[in-house]
Parts: sequence; C-alpha cells; structure tokens
Amino acid sequence: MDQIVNSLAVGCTYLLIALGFNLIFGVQRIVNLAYGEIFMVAAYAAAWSARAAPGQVALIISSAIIAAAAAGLSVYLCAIKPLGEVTNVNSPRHLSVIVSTIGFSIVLQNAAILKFGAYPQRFPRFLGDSVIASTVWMMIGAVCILFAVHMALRHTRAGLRLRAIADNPELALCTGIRTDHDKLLAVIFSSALAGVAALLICQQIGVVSPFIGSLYGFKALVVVIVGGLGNMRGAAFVALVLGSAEVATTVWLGSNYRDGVAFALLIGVLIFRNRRFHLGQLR
Amino acid sequence: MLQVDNLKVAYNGAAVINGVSLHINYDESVALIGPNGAGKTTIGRAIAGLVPYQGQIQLMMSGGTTSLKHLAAWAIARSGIVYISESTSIYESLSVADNLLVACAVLSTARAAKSVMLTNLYAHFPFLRDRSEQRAGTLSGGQKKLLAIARGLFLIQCLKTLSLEHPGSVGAPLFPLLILDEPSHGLSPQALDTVRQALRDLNVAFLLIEQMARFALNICRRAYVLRNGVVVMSDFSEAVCENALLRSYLGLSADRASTLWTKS
Amino acid sequence: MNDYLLQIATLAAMSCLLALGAYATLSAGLLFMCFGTIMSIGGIVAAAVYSSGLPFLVALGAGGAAGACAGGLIYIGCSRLIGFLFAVATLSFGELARVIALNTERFGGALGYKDVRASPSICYPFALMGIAIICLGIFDKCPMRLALRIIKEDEVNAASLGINIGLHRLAAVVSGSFVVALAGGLYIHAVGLLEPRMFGFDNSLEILIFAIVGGTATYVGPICGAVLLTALPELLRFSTSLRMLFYGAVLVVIIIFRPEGIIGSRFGQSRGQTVIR
Amino acid sequence: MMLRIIDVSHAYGTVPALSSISFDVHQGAMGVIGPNGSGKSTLLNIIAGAMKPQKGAIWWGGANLTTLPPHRIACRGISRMSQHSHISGDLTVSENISLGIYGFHGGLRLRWPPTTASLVREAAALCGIDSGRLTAYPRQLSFFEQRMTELARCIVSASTQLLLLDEPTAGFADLEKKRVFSILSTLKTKMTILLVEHDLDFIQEVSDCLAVMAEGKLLSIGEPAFVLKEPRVLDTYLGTKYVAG
Repeated sequence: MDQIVNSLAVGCTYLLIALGFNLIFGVQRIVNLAYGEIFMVAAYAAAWSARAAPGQVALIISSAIIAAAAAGLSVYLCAIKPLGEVTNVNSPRHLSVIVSTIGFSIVLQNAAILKFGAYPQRFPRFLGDSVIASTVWMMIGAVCILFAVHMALRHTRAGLRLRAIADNPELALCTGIRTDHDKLLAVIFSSALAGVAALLICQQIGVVSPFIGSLYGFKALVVVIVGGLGNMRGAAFVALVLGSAEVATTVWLGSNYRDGVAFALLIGVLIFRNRRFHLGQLR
Repeated sequence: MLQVDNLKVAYNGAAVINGVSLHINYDESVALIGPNGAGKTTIGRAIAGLVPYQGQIQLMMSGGTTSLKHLAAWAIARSGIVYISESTSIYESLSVADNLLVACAVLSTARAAKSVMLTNLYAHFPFLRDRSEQRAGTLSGGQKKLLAIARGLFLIQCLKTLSLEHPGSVGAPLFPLLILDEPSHGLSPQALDTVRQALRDLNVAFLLIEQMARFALNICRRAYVLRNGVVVMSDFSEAVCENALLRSYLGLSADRASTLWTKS
Repeated sequence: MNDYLLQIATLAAMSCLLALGAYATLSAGLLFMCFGTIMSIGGIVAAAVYSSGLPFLVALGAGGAAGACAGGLIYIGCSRLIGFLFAVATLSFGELARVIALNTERFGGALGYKDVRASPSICYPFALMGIAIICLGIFDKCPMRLALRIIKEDEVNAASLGINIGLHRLAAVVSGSFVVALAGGLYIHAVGLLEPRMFGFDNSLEILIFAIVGGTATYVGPICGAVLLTALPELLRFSTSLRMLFYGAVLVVIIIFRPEGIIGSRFGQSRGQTVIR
Repeated sequence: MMLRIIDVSHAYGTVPALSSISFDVHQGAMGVIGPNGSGKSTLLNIIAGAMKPQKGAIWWGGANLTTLPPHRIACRGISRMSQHSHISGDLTVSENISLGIYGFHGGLRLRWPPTTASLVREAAALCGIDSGRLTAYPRQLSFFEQRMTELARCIVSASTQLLLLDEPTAGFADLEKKRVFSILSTLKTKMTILLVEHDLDFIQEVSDCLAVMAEGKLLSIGEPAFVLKEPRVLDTYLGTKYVAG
C-alpha cells in the first residue's frame, strides 16, 4: 500500500516541475535546460531563509519565489533573449539556445557548489514535522497548483493572452497583444512555479544539494517531451506514470537504477513512437 | 485617412516593392489587385508593421498625423488596423469564443460591455453562436475566414467603446481598418459567396488584397492594380476595364494584348 | 616542473582529439550529446585489450572501432529524429550509460575501471594528434567537406543535389566517434582510471564546449578551442567546479556574441549565424 | 528522354493540393502557370522527390521516380532550382557550382573527377558569371549573380537531362530577365526544362508548350498563344465574372 502512496508522491514531484517547464515551452517554444537550476536556486534560498528565520513560513515561501523569479529572469535575459526569436522548434537557432541555456545551468550549478559546498545540506521541515505529513502537504500542494494553473490559463485575461501567443505568435501581435511583455510575464510566472515546487519537494526529501537541479531538470524534460510539449494534462499523466515506474524499479532492481528509468522511457518514446509533435498548444 | 507614400521593401537583395503610394479614406473600401508575386501581401504586412520598410506610412487624422513606421505591430493593432493573413488568420487550438474574446483580454473592457458586443456580433454571424465552444480548428475554410473577420470587428468595437469611455487611453488615434489578405484563397464557390456577402455589407473601412480581380472589383469602391511592386493603375472599380486589367495582369506587352483580344 | 607541463600537454593533446571528433559531427549539423559514453567505451575496450597482452596500438584500434560502432548504432537509432529531439535522445543515451556503468561491477562500479597498465610511452597522444590533423588537412581538399557544409545549411536542397544525407551523417558520426574513442583509450592509460562520471552528460558537454567555443567552420577552430580551454584554466585545475563554471561562462558568452566561435569561419562573414550552422 | 506524370494526386490533410494531374513533358521547355495555391510548387516538389504523392506515379527514363529517395532521383539527371536562393554562404562560387557534380550513385565522393574544373568554368561562362568572380563568396555577389550561380550549379553536371525551375526570375529587373531568357533558350536544345513562373511575357517566349493549373487541376495544355486565349484560363486569373449585383 505505501508503494502506491510513495509512487504518487514521486509522481507529484515531477508534476510540479513539469508545469513550469511546460509553460515556458508553450509560450516561448524554447526548451530551457536551465530550469532545473532555477529550481535548485529557489531550494537554497528557502533553506537559507529557513535557517535565518526558522518560524515564519510566509518569509520562507516568499524568499523562494523571489529567488526563483530572479534566477528565471537572469536565464531569460542572459541566455535566451539575445539570441532572438525562435520560430520553429527544429531550427538550428533553437539548438544554439539549448546550448546557451546548458552553459548557464553549468554556471549556476557550479556557483552553488562553490558557495554551499558539494555535499547535501539538511532542509528544515517547516510545513509538516514528520515525513508523512510533509508528503501529504506536498501532494495537496501539487494538486492545488495543477488546478490553479489550469484555472488561470482558462479563465484569466493573462491566461488567454498566453494561450494566444502559444498558438500563433504573429497573429497575437496583430491582435494587439504585447508579446515580449507577456513572455516576460510567463518567465516570471513559471519561475515562481519552480520556486513553489522547490519548497514542496525539498521539505519532503529533507535535503538539498547543488545536483538536485540537474537531476530534477532532466526528469522534467522527460515528462514534458513524453507528455506532449505544452500539454499540461499530458505532463501530469506521464509524471504519475514515471513516478510509479521509478518506485517499481527501486523495489525490483534496487534504488541505484532509479534514475535510469526516466531516460529509458524517453529513448523508448522518441525512437519507437516517433509521432509528429504538434506544437502551439497550451492546455 | 491612411497615407502610404514611396513604400520600398527589399527581401534579401530582391526589391519586392519599389515606390508604392496609396491612400485609404475613413470608412472606404479599397481593393489592391495584381498577379501573384506582385508584392501585394508585402504591402499589407508593411502597413500592419510586420515587415521593415523604407518610405512613410502615416495616419492623417483631424488631430494631426502620426507615423506608423516606429510603432510596434501590437500598437498598430490597438489603433484599429487589423491584419487578417491569408492562411493563419485564427487561433486554431482556441475555442471560437476565445478567439473573439482575445480582444477583451488585451483591452480589459468591462464585463457588461463585453457581453453586449458579443451578442450583437453573434446576431451578425449566427453560425458563431452555436459553435462558440468548439475548437476553431474544426471550422470549415469559409467559416474560418468569417471568424477572422468577426474577430477584427470585435477588436474594433472594443476599441471604440474604450475610446468613448476614456478618450486619452488609446495610444494612436482610432482608425478602424481591416486588411484582408486573399480571403478567396482556398475557398469553395459557395463559401466565396458568403464571404463576398459579408464584405459587401461591412460598415468598416477595409483594404482587400486579392488576386481574383473581378471578385475584388465587385466588392470595393476603389482599386489599385499592382504589378512587379509598382502601382500600374489606380481608379474607381467601374472604370477599370477588362482590357487594361488583362494587359497589366497577364503582363502582355500592349500590342500582343490587343491582337489577342480584339474579339472579346 | 616540466613533468607538470608534460601532463598538461598530454591532456591538451587528448582534448584536441576529442574536439576534432565533436567537430566532425557538428559539421554535419548534428548536436551529438553522448560523446562521454563513446569515449569511455573506447577507453575500457582499449584497456581490456591492452591488459590482455596485445600491443598498445592494436588496443587503441580496438577501442576506436568499438566506439565507432557504438556511435553508429546510436545514430541509426536516432536518425529519424531532427533538431533538438536528436540532441535530447543522445543526451539520454549518455545518462542511461552512466547509470548502468555506475552499478555494474564489470566496469568497476562506483570507483571506476582500474586494471589498466601504464601506457608504454608518452608520445602517443601527440603522434595521434599529428595524424588526425594531417588527415583533416587531406579531408579539407576532398569534396565531402563541401557536401557536409551544404547538408548543415539546408537538407532539402542537399538532397536535390544528389547527396545521400543519411550516409554522409552516418560517416561523420562514425569517424567522429572513432577519434573520440581513440582519445578515450589514451585518457584511460594516461590517468590509469575511468570513473563512471565520464560516461555521463558533463563529460560529453565538455567535449562539445571545446568544439563550439573554438568554432565549427574549419578544423583549426576545435583545436584552438581545446588547447585554450585546457591549457588556460590550468590554475583552476585544483577545483573542478571553478573550471566548469569558467567553461559555462565562456560558452554562454561565445554563443551570444560570436556564434561562429573564436576562429570563426574562414572569412568571418557568417555574422549572426547560429553556432550549429 | 521524356517525363511522364500519370494521375498524380496529393492533399495536405483535408486541403487537396493536386487532383489527378496527368501530362507528358517532351524535349524542350514547358511552362506551368496558374494563380497562387494552384499546386505548381507541390508538383515540382513531387517530381524532385522532396514529397511523395498520395496517388499516381512519375516515370522518367524508364524508372518510376515515386519509389526513389530524393538523392537517387537527382542522380538520374534531374536537377532543381527552388524559389528561395540556396547557395552556401561559406563556399566560393566555384565550390558551389562544383557541388552539382557531386551526386553519383556511390554516395561518399572522395576525389573530384578530372573534368570538374573545365565543367565548372564552362557552366559559369554559360550563365554569365565571368571567371574573375569564381573565387568570390556569395556575400560579395548581387542577388542576380547568386541566382545565376545556382542555375550554373544545376546545369554543370554532364548527366543533367531534366531541369526543374521554380520562379527563377522572381525579383529580377527586365534586363536580367532577358539574359535568363537567352540562357534558357540555349539550354532548351540540350535538355528538357520544366519552368514555373508568374511573368507571362517571359514564359511565353521561352516555353514551347504551356500548362495552366488552377486549384490542383490541369485546366489546359498546349501552344502558349492558343492556351492564353481560352476564357477558362482568364477566369482562373481574374476570378469568375459577376453580374453587377
């Protein structure tokens, strides 16, 4: 029975990260490989503020979100914006953007290693005191955020504008939408999502290290691509599937094969089911 | 009125438009016709601010002239100039209602005004009402074009109500103009008729960029004929005679045209 | 003191070989992200063959051939994918290999593959680098260079010229993997150990950085990129994370401000083109 | 050799681009005209192998091209010049032209055949590129010279029998069109040319036979002067007549 809860918990962690990743891809049509590092920066900011002011939950949450937004903006302004517009996903310019985001993610990761040391640090549990409580809190958080993002995209003005940009950027420009202004909005919004995800996940696993960024970044990449780029519901489904698959492998083959599952899944889907990726949808 | 003078556009070395001047008065329907490859689409995109160009495009209004050259495409759209492109003229993955409501999402119009405008728009285009929740991609070719025109009208109406309520807010002065790029492209004959009917009783100024000359001349009051990036003829629709049209269209030099068509 | 300089020089020579291998695939327009795996496979096979008594050159050749086959197989598997999907697929191949290497005793588990005899003489890296540069000099004259260039710029147009794109890309990947696997063989005999980390993404990235920063227009670019990026940060040698930080920063700066790399294309007229162009 | 197009149909999703097109292209130049979206470029893409037709076949020199991959088709002597100029910015003019000789059935070519240099000079001379410009880079050439380099690349190989031209004179001044006309009329004698163009003056003089396409269907085919007189052809261009309603 606890295997099911465990796989649900792992699934929810991947769901949380994949949401923000999907948002950036849907609106900007760029795979931002530095997303894992934004997540890690937020985790460290939360850990630092939790140590500085143990009690206030609000301060910790806001510090995580602000740090994530700042990291997200810096990635966007330094690595993505100067390379200009990426119209189609398979153009060589998109490969340059991917390589530049990778470069930036190395910078962030190694800066964290230098500052905080390569070894994992304890992440204080401020939401629930026990493991089970924090896991429950995380799952509730994941479901709420999924619901909130879904509602925001469907019913708010900004959500409609973002979906319009995702569907047809040039037409959005012709209907009076300030596309570069809204893209910035999307970057901040998805980074904040990464901040919240960092909070919920790290207090569940109770530890934070410079490498969780690339670890969860890859997992998010797998979930988003397999789930269909820009498709929130697809990503949610694949996150749960991946979560249960990983828990299953830890039971059979032992925990150190756990990371390999995500990559095997991605290779399997990309090579054997080469379906056309229809783009421009953000649901 | 909208004044375009000495417009020049080059695309990686090849001059697509060399020196085009035209004007569109408030609430006037103008056709821009010519054989394909004459550069008609480029003029439409230049007015909408999607293509860099030399020359001047200005809005001569009672309150003074404002140049559109340095305005971003979204600012031009907010001054009422709506560009409806040939192929991707609607948001395929959004629902029909969402396609229309994007205008409100941009201008944050009041909820009450939004529903009023929506209802009288549905009255104008009844088929939109019963398919308002479906994905716009599932519409037929003709219906997609009508949805694009409806979207443009809805944006112009939002702009009008906004400028009535608090005049100073809209950036450029309001000059409602629909730029339709080859609406006849890929339409079946009866869809063509519904679009023609919709355009004929449209009360907003529009620039009809079209390759099928007779279709455009039948709808618009005035016409410019374009060939190889230069305006060859500009006259009222009735005055554009068949022979002159054929000569400029099929590019035949004057003497060969007369020999071929002495009969017809 | 000169022993330390010698050590840097061998490392720089090996990085040049790695960069030339990456250059081969980048010049065909492919972002091949699992060079780490190819290098490690080449290294382990070379070490196994050498420790079983065969001469050193035969061992290196065997390692190179194994790497070339691995590269070819991975390319054939992902050949239908285009653009960033190809990059992501090869990237996940590399990470999968790292996880497998980490956990199988055959490859020495977490501590890495150890039973390696020292390489017979230190001149091998430089000899191989010389041979590689001579081969590339010859390759520069032959028509295949032109074909690869037009494949990189526009595939559809290349096909209409009668160029078999799949075959050319496969040839580029196989030759690139061969060179990288050779360098792997040299690395394992110079260092004496191959950690599972080398299979993974960081190592493949380092190899790509040499080629991209150097410039992918001519074969001189990757060589200069490799030499610069191994010799220059020698003072950062003590802490790998500072070195990687330096690599990351240089990569971002190069891609944004000089997409055609330090050397750039022969005439620098490729302003504003993308790095993978 | 003769190009036979038999009952070719193709659709992008639900939009039919070509519906059962059948005609033969004999020695000499054949023009294809029609309004935008009539399927001209789709037909050229199918012949060159860039796209596989959903129905129908194309026969050339005793082989069914629809079963062959694009590079095999090119090796059978079919070369193509597409709408947007496709010359490699990093190669000199002579290197670009010599790429026309590259394709052969083997695949990887490691040495140039001995006659390459002379073939390249001859093709460049035919296309009006003086030998001084052969070592220049496309960036230093005018738009017209870049397109002429591309044309030279198409005709440089001795085995070229069929030349597919997709709007070669787009964006040219009248003087430049005349030079292209003279080049094509000399080429007409040696090989078959299939020309898609908008400027009817130009296409009338060049092509011996003219096909008119509209909405993916072949409207009429025949002598240029005769075809252009048919009322149906005029309707496709100007749109159907309307009673003043």
